Amino acid sequence: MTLRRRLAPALLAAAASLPALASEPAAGPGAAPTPFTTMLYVLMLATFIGLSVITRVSRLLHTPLMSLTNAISAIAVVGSLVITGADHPPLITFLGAVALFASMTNIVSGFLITDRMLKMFKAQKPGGGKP
Amino acid sequence: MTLRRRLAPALLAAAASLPALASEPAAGPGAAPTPFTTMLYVLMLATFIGLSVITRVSRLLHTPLMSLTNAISAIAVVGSLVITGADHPPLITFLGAVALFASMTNIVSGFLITDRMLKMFKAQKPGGGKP
Amino acid sequence: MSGAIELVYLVSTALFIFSLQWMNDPKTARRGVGAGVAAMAAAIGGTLLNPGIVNWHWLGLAIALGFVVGVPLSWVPLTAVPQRTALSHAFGGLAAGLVGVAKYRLWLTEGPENLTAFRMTAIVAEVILGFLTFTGSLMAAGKLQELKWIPQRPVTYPLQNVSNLALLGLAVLCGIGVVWRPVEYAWMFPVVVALALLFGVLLIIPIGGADMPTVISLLNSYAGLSAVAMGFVLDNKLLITAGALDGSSGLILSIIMCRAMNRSFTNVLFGAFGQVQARAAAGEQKAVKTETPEGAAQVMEQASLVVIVPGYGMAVAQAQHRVRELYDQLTKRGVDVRFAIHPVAGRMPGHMNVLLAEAEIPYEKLVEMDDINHDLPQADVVLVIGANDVVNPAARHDEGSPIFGMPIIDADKARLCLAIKRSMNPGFAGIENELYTADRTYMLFGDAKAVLTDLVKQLSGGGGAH
Amino acid sequence: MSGAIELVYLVSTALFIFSLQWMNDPKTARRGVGAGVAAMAAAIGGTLLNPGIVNWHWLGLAIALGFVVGVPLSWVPLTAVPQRTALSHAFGGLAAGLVGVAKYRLWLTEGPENLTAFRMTAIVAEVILGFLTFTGSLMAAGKLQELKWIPQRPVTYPLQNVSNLALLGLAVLCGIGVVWRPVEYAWMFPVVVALALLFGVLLIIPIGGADMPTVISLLNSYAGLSAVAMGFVLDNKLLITAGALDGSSGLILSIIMCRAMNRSFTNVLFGAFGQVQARAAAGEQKAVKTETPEGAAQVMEQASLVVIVPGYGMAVAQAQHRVRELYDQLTKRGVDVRFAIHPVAGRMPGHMNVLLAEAEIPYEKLVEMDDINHDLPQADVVLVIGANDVVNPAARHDEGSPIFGMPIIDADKARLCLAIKRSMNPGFAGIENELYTADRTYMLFGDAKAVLTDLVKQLSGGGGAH
Ligand SMILES: NC(=O)c1ccc[n+]([C@@H]2O[C@H](COP(=O)([O-])OP(=O)(O)OC[C@H]3O[C@@H](n4cnc5c(N)ncnc54)[C@H](OP(=O)(O)O)[C@@H]3O)[C@@H](O)[C@H]2O)c1
Ligand SMILES: NC(=O)c1ccc[n+]([C@@H]2O[C@H](COP(=O)([O-])OP(=O)(O)OC[C@H]3O[C@@H](n4cnc5c(N)ncnc54)[C@H](OP(=O)(O)O)[C@@H]3O)[C@@H](O)[C@H]2O)c1
Repeated sequence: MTLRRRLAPALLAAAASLPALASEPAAGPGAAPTPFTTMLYVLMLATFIGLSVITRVSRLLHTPLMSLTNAISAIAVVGSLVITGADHPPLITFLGAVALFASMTNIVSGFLITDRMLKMFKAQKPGGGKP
Repeated sequence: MTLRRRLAPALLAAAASLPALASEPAAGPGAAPTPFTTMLYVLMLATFIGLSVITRVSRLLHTPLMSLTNAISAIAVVGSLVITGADHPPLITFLGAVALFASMTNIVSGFLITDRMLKMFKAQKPGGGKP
Repeated sequence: MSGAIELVYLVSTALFIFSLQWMNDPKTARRGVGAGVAAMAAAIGGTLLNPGIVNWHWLGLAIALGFVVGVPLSWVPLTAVPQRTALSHAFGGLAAGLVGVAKYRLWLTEGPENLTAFRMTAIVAEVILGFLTFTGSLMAAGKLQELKWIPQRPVTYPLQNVSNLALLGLAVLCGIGVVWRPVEYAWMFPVVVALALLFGVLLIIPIGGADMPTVISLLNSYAGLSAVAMGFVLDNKLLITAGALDGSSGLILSIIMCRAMNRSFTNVLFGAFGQVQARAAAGEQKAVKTETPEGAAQVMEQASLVVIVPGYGMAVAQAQHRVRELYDQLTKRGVDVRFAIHPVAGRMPGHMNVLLAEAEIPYEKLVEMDDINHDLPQADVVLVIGANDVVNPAARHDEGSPIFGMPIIDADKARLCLAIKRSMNPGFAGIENELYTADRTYMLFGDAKAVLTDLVKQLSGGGGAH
Repeated sequence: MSGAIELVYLVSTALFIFSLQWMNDPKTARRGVGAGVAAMAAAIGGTLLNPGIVNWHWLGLAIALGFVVGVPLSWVPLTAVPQRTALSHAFGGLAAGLVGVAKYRLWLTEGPENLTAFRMTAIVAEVILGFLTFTGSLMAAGKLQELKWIPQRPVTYPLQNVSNLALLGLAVLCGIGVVWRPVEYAWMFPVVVALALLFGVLLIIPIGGADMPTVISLLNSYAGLSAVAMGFVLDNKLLITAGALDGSSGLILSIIMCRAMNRSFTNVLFGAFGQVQARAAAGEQKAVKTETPEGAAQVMEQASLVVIVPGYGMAVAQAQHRVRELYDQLTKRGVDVRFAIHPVAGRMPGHMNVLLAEAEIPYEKLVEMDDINHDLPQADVVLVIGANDVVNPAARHDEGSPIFGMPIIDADKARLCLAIKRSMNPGFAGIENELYTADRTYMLFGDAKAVLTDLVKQLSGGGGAH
């Protein structure tokens, strides 16, 4: 039983703007993929935001910033979930699972260590306790 | 002879992502209008940019800023052009033309006066000439 | 083809963003305008690539007229900038509104199937915002221009705010009606338009003339929002983005103004400010000391640091060039002259900066409030030129005062204070200013321009310059 | 349904942006992490709303494993943070690459009509970026961990850069092949993958161990870009946005580092830095004056302003807690102690800040280079702890020096300079440092931790504290 059959009903409903599955074969042309230019548009706006936000990050926090963005870059998890989760041939699912594992590792360790570092930054308080 | 007939061939080519005409009747569902959420997405990103950019405008230049954004808000010209330019019943065309006139006025006067004001801002130079 | 247009719009968007980014520094600001022009040109050019564009004669006509009216509009004197801005917000609102109406009529007649709930919502939003901006801005422009037949002071009547809001509510209700049944309830559409137009007028009536700048900025962001709505209607990302940029600009400027006046939006919009105080202003006058131009000139000559506090009065009197001459005379004598710029001095944000820049005073000399307040105690002389509320110490200590809590320039902390104004009349806030009756304050009564001319004559005579 | 997912993604995006915005101040930074976590949770949750998700057991397994490995990875000592970051870039790259491969295989077998040129281009970009980030980051992690079997010093051979670029070119060519004929030339796809993996390794080999941080940041932005590419493939705006945020962060950090080292990207990537200089380091040694802990302790006791310049050495010696004790001893005696933080002191941007924060030194005391350089001439004592290049005056005057033009901390301008290091060996740049042979400089040889322990003992003994 192919993916097409199983997903068909769901996809009819999900058509048009379900990003993750929109590109699944079953969706085909019906799902009206976002035009290239629109994605480019989003990319441009996002880059403007990124540059302006990052340049204003406090120099004190550049190391935590590295690990934070590190966790954020694990957004690839979205892709891994779709691949692993959908009903695909074992090989594909396996590849997806490895990717998912890798992304989750980054998310977990990235956020945890960032928070651990940030906990250390303390403002001056009268007689701040010694370690 | 309806708009539909005349524009049909052009629209077939223009389909999918021609924003201005995408919403013209002739385009109908064929033109796959951008999903609501996508526009919302663009709006959100743009707002982030707007807020961060504006807050960093020099206080010296708040008056020119007002007239500049004033010119920028005349972006409505895009809409007016589409309405006026396309082959529509006279009333519509007239409404469009008025809108176009109004927008053009803003664009022209807005940019001109902004530049006029900015020309005045001079840094200190040894013995800067009197008016 | 269509892809090409999209790319042109992409470039245009980027240019708009850069245009605003470059406004963060006077050095790059003019490049910013260039980018803005380029962006707008790209937007127009891209749109004209549409195969659907055929009515070239109409386009040409409207555009030509736009230039004919626009160019002269850009020659207005700087003191009239607020009115001009208001006026063009009116144009902007009109344009947005008309496009909304046109789209609706078009779809109604040629393809009702296009009137989806989403699009109708966007159209209604566009129309309401557009038309209320239109009439509202016209009123604002009128009040700023101080037209006879538009009352300056806030006009209030019982249940005013309630009835206004009721009106808006009605407009929204009808809007919902049209959204729900675009074809059957088509008759409601004109009603919405009419109510929006009316609401715009009523919204402004209760607001005092000097609150207009804040209102203008708000209307500016409305204009932006209506552009966004248009973007949703026409499925156009460029409109959405530019509109958002515009909207945030208006919003932030009005927030800055409210902060600097220590007032809330609601207070500005519904507070009928400057009305009660009008009576308060008619209070008895305390004893005031005056000073002659000669005396004033001498004091300033001997000073080592003179801080000049310009205000709305300087704008009214168009005295900025005289100020420049005074500045030259004093600096020639080695006096350190700085200008204390209050964010809401005058009637627009940054009003004083533009005027003084027009008089070619280097912008390094224009010091922001917080910075100058540090230096003021060391200042030998502070010269207040047609400023009032922004130097009113009551804002610091008098809980009762309507401007209490508004950050001010501490002119009263200087060793000596000279104040140029025509009378003891109050300023925008309509309240007494104890600074003018303080021991260390001496008044120079008269029109700012006249008084400054005397001062300069004294100095140039005394200093033997010219 | 689908709309719901889109809205969840919208919220997630906003949260990611706020998360980075709140990093602009230590006070709000932790809220930033919270927002980041929420954003990621939303992204995952939203995706799981997909009707297409069925393999729950696989998902559960992979996610569980992720936690099992991720949690311990977050316990690494702060000195190992660079390695950890590199390692997880490797994971990120791997994930992106694998998803790309999976999508391609999937479409190839189940629906070749989906392999549009646009999507194929995105896939190829994703795969190349992903896999080169993978191996590249692994190499970087290895060098930073100073693994035996990975050479620290840059390894170079003739035509290295040429051949590397040729390799990349070949990969791109094959990529174009697959894009052009996705089905017929399917065999080229594995070739692309292989070449990308190989290129990642070769790219890092010629780069010195201490240049890794810059490289890591670059790889960080590659990871971001591959996420963007994935977004294009999966038609997912959230991926595009988050990827772009990530990409710009990596880019900006590496630019900051290059500026602070006064070097260009090309120089970092292809300059084989730290190799030539290695020889230069073997120069003859000038006469150096040493100081005893006792002496040093006394001098600092009597000082009124002591500036501490920490460097990589403090990190290696894990001496930050001793530094804290020294700080306490001195402040107890009313000495004003400040820390001079060079942007590239240590081996990561902000490295020193984290270490000193770990030792609970209030961050107001951590002064940026430009600000502290004003105060240094007034400093009675500057104590250099395991820093070298960042205090090397050659950067100011010696055109010949490889670090000429790099902004430095003017330790040589203080009245007296005490320097803690184990030997006269050079630092990362591998060059002599005239500061240590200057008249006003006295060396305290030994491991930073040991020396500081002595100093603290002296002070606490002398001061009678503890
Ligand atoms: N800047 C903004 O964006 C903005 C926006 C909204 C509201 N406002 C309000 O506007 C006010 C601005 O404060 P301000 O101190 O600049 O102005 P002000 O408080 O309105 O005082 C202006 C003073 O100038 C004097 N004056 C008027 N014409 C003159 C002339 N020809 N020659 C000499 N003096 C003249 C007036 O006194 P005489 O009549 O005795 O001469 C008046 O007291 C603040 O209350 C602010 O909240 C500003
Ligand atoms: N921060 C970044 O992001 C980054 C990135 C790339 C490159 N870099 C480079 O890294 C360098 C950082 O400069 P830096 O001055 O911080 O470090 P450095 O120039 O590498 O010097 C570190 C010094 O610490 C001493 N040291 C090492 N271990 C020690 C220990 N256990 N106890 C005491 N002293 C010890 C070493 O001398 P002994 O061996 O004699 O003890 C060495 O001279 C700069 O050249 C910078 O360009 C930094």
